[in-house]
Amino acid sequence: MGGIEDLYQEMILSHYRAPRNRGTLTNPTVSVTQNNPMCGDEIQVDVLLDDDGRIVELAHSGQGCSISQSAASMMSEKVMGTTRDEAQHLIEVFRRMMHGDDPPADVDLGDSEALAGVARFPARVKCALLPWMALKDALQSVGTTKETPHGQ
Amino acid sequence: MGGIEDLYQEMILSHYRAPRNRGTLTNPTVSVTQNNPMCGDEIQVDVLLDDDGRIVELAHSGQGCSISQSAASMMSEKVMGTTRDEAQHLIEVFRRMMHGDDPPADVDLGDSEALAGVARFPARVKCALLPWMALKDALQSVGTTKETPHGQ
Amino acid sequence: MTEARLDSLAVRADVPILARPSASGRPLVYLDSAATSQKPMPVLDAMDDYYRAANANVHRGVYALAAEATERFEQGRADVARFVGSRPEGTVFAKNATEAVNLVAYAWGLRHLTAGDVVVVTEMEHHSNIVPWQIVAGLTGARVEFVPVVDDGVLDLAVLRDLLATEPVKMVAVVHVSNVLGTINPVADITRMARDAGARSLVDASQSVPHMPVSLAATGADAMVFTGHKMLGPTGIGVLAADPAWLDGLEPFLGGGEMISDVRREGSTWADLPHKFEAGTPPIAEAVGLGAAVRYLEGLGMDAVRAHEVELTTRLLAVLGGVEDATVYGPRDPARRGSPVSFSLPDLHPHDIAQLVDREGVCVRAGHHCAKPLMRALGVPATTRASTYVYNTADDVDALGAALASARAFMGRV
Amino acid sequence: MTEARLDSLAVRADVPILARPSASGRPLVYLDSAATSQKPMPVLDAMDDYYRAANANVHRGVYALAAEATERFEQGRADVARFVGSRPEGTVFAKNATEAVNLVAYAWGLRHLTAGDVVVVTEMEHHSNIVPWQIVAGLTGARVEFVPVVDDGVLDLAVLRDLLATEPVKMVAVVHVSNVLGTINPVADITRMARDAGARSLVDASQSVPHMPVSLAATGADAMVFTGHKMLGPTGIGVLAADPAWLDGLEPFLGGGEMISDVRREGSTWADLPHKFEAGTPPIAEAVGLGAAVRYLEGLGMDAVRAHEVELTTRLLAVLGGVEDATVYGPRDPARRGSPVSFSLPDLHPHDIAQLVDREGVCVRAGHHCAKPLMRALGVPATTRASTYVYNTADDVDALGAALASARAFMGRV
Ligand SMILES: Cc1ncc(COP(=O)(O)O)c(C=O)c1O
Ligand SMILES: Cc1ncc(COP(=O)(O)O)c(C=O)c1O
Repeated sequence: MGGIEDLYQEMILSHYRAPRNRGTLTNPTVSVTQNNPMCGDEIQVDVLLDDDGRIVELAHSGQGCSISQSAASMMSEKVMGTTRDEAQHLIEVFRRMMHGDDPPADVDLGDSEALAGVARFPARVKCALLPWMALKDALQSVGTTKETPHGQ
Repeated sequence: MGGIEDLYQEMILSHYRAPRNRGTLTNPTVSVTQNNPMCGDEIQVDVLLDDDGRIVELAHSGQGCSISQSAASMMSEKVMGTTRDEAQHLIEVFRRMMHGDDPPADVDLGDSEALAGVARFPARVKCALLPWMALKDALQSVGTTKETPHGQ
Repeated sequence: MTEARLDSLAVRADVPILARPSASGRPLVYLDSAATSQKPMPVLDAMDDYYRAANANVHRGVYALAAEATERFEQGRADVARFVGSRPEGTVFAKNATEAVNLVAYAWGLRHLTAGDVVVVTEMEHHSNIVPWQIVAGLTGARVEFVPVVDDGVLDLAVLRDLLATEPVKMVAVVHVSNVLGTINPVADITRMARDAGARSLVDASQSVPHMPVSLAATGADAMVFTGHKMLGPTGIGVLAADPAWLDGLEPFLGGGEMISDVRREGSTWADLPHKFEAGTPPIAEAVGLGAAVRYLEGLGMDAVRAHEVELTTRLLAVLGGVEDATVYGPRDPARRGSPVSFSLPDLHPHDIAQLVDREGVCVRAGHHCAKPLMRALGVPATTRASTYVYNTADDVDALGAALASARAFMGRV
Repeated sequence: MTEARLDSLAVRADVPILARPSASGRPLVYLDSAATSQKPMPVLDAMDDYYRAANANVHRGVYALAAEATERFEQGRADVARFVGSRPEGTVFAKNATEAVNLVAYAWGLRHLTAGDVVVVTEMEHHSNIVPWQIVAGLTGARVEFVPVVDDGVLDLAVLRDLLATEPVKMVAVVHVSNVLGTINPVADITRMARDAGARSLVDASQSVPHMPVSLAATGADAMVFTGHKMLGPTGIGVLAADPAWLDGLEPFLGGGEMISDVRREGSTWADLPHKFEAGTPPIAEAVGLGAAVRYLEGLGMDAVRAHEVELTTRLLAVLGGVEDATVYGPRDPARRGSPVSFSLPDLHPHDIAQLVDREGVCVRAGHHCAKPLMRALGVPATTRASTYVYNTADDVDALGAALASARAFMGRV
């Protein structure tokens, strides 16, 4: 087990106290609500994609603990401006990090890397994943209706 | 636990080797089959009652172990000639003996008292009770259609 | 024996896990007995001795070892039956309380509920006393109605009265002590109302049987369920205690070995109670362990167990009352509540509270406590819950207070 | 590691009960492992250590102790899944094999069988793989048909073929190794025939998984069940190993805590596999114990376990072959059979045999072995059954031979 400081790093607490991109969008391309069956927490992630399938706006709302709230805040900063493919790749890297794998050298998860220590607290992994899984759902649901332009 | 000799007394083995009243009746007042769900043994008890509700003939058939077979043989001798009430009393005394109670001083179970040791072998109690429970069923089934004459 | 007080330090000495440090190195302050209890040595020893000296399959073996195994197993049943005043043949072993509710829902409900019938549960039920009814309602066309929670966490019995008067209610299933609010429900009144309206009743006594004197007769219920692991016993065993006359008329639930009288290709007939409802090899060592748990509780005296709980709950409510801005759910009066005490802090999420107090060795539960309809009624996604038992002391309760203060300090507030 | 032989004396040293004298004072000769197995120290220690060091309720606790409990519990699942080549999410803990069959019968059968549909079982099934199907057939209007046993105790597959060709068969449920005859059935062929006819299949591996290498894939079944207590593990736990894709599409069986995603008054949604089928507090310590049992068996090597069994069974058949007038049921060839060996003597009833050999410390089972349809097919009310396991030696088998001789002498025949 890691010490508590691995979990509650200053970076995490600062996002928790002052979350970025918190709220809802008026005209999201897609809006997804995800719940954590273990604790009952719910998060809503609204995403606005441009015609190229690039995330131009993202907002998160709902209730949650410091881990899920800060994860949402950090995620929102990191994925803003990425394409669907890029975002999906980041989601996968983050998911792996939650199972204990270091991110590959060429991928930068930004502030989210502060959450690496969560992997040692299995009960909290679902908290950290909550916003990312909501984003994954959101991107998948648009993906089924519209192909992302690739390499153009 | 009692020693095996408490269980397999010579009296029991002699009834097992040469069972009394084994067979079936051609015109029984009632015939009942009882099975032991634990082992699959089945016994059939045929009873012929006279107009006074007295057991004038009783025969037992079926397959079973030394305990159930000898119990049937001993029972058949003992209850022959008794009234329904007397037989029902004997059934109850025998049942109690199988739960470890000594028969009251004024009741004589005859050879069946050799089965007292079975009480210390819980798995075999059902074997010893099998013919007695069949008789109980038999007497109850006639009792529902015909009152036993009492004290006359 | 009069006014026997519970000596919780003596109990602690019997519970090996409490002598171990927590993960953080601090002494373990276990305040999550509503989720599961810790186990005293006599319980562990009884199970171990069963496996080392008497293990065999029960009920069908002729040899002495099998007779010994059967005797120990059935002694466990006799102990449990004595403890809650049920008859041994009306005391059925299931794998947990949840299966016991499902047993009633399937064995009775599937064949006795028809389209339009109503099963009444309450808003404060554990999922185990909601979902089985929803499933069986789905299969039969019956409906599940909820009695709401009002005021400081009590049931609105006027709604129950209305439902019974106006709807074809066939079953009222109600928790004795809420695992979230701690509320002790007036189950005798409720089961009487049900009976008067021609409905059956089931009492979920999972949080009461471990903590206070409870008898099947006093609840007035047709069926009562509880679970071994919350009452000093092992996992893997729960109990349905019910009126044998009622059970006797029901078709079985699970089919298999032990529960039959005869099996033929064309169909089967059933064993006598309680075996009719115990298909397959039962939880043998677990019944032996649960019997030892019950005898241990009887040794403490259930009045003393309850008095100790009221004492600790009084202190717990006082400690939480001293935490700035804390919301405590459920009745204020310790005499009207069982062991679970749920609370919220406006600035700290339950997950964070549980995580941060764990630093100090304090174990409390955070989440919906398998009571999501209640969470919605309370308007929160989750709460933090502390619950005490026979091995807890006033120091444990105080440790929670101190840990909450330092959790706040850690998260940036003084 | 090649050609590792099983050292049964080393195993005996791990099993404390075998060091105790029997009730008669003689050494215990335990030949009833088909009913339940004895337990080695590593299994008892794993459970004891769980209760003394890591006990908490699983899956929902934030504190470190709960994380440790969850990890040990899920390690048990991972161990079991590895042992039979199932996926962890397709490895569901039930209370015994019987519940696992009922799970499939209720969760699948109740919603997928309709009037006139046929479930095929065999005449050599344990009641646990008959009665659940009869119950669900009774609720749905389906029929249960039996494949007969012929020759020296093998299935008449021509009848199965006929049934599959002419009847609307939706399920074929078959035992892998008969608990009476010992017969090893060609389950891969049978499940293929079922699949080709569009039917589902369930293999009851209660007597095979403990004794020989078995994988879910090799059986070809949609579902396979087995039980902890017959494989060195504790009572109170059984396993359903199944194709997750199939399970995923089924409605749940038992409702309650742990198995939900969300519970609303209007209805509920289900958790992911395997939790969807594990309602309520699972058998936590039991899963820890079963994991240890599986690791113990892996340490012995399942090929070695099987080779040892073939060796002892060969000897057992020889010993019984030497008993005058003895009838031995099931295949003659030890390579075609598992551990259970049933026999009859014309002059001694099985109850008397079991009772009399118990005098010499020998434990064998007498009765219908929860297989009454098979008893009827064999034309006997009961048989005597001896079954060996990893802790048995050739001496144990010989002791049975000697005890049978003295039983006969006692009952008055030389
Ligand atoms: C072949 C077979 N199937 C099923 C079972 C049932 O196992 P359990 O009683 O543990 O459910 C047994 C053992 O009794 C068995 O031998
Ligand atoms: C009130 C109540 N009912 C039912 C249960 C279910 O008990 P189990 O999980 O042992 O089936 C619990 C505990 O989780 C409970 O608190």
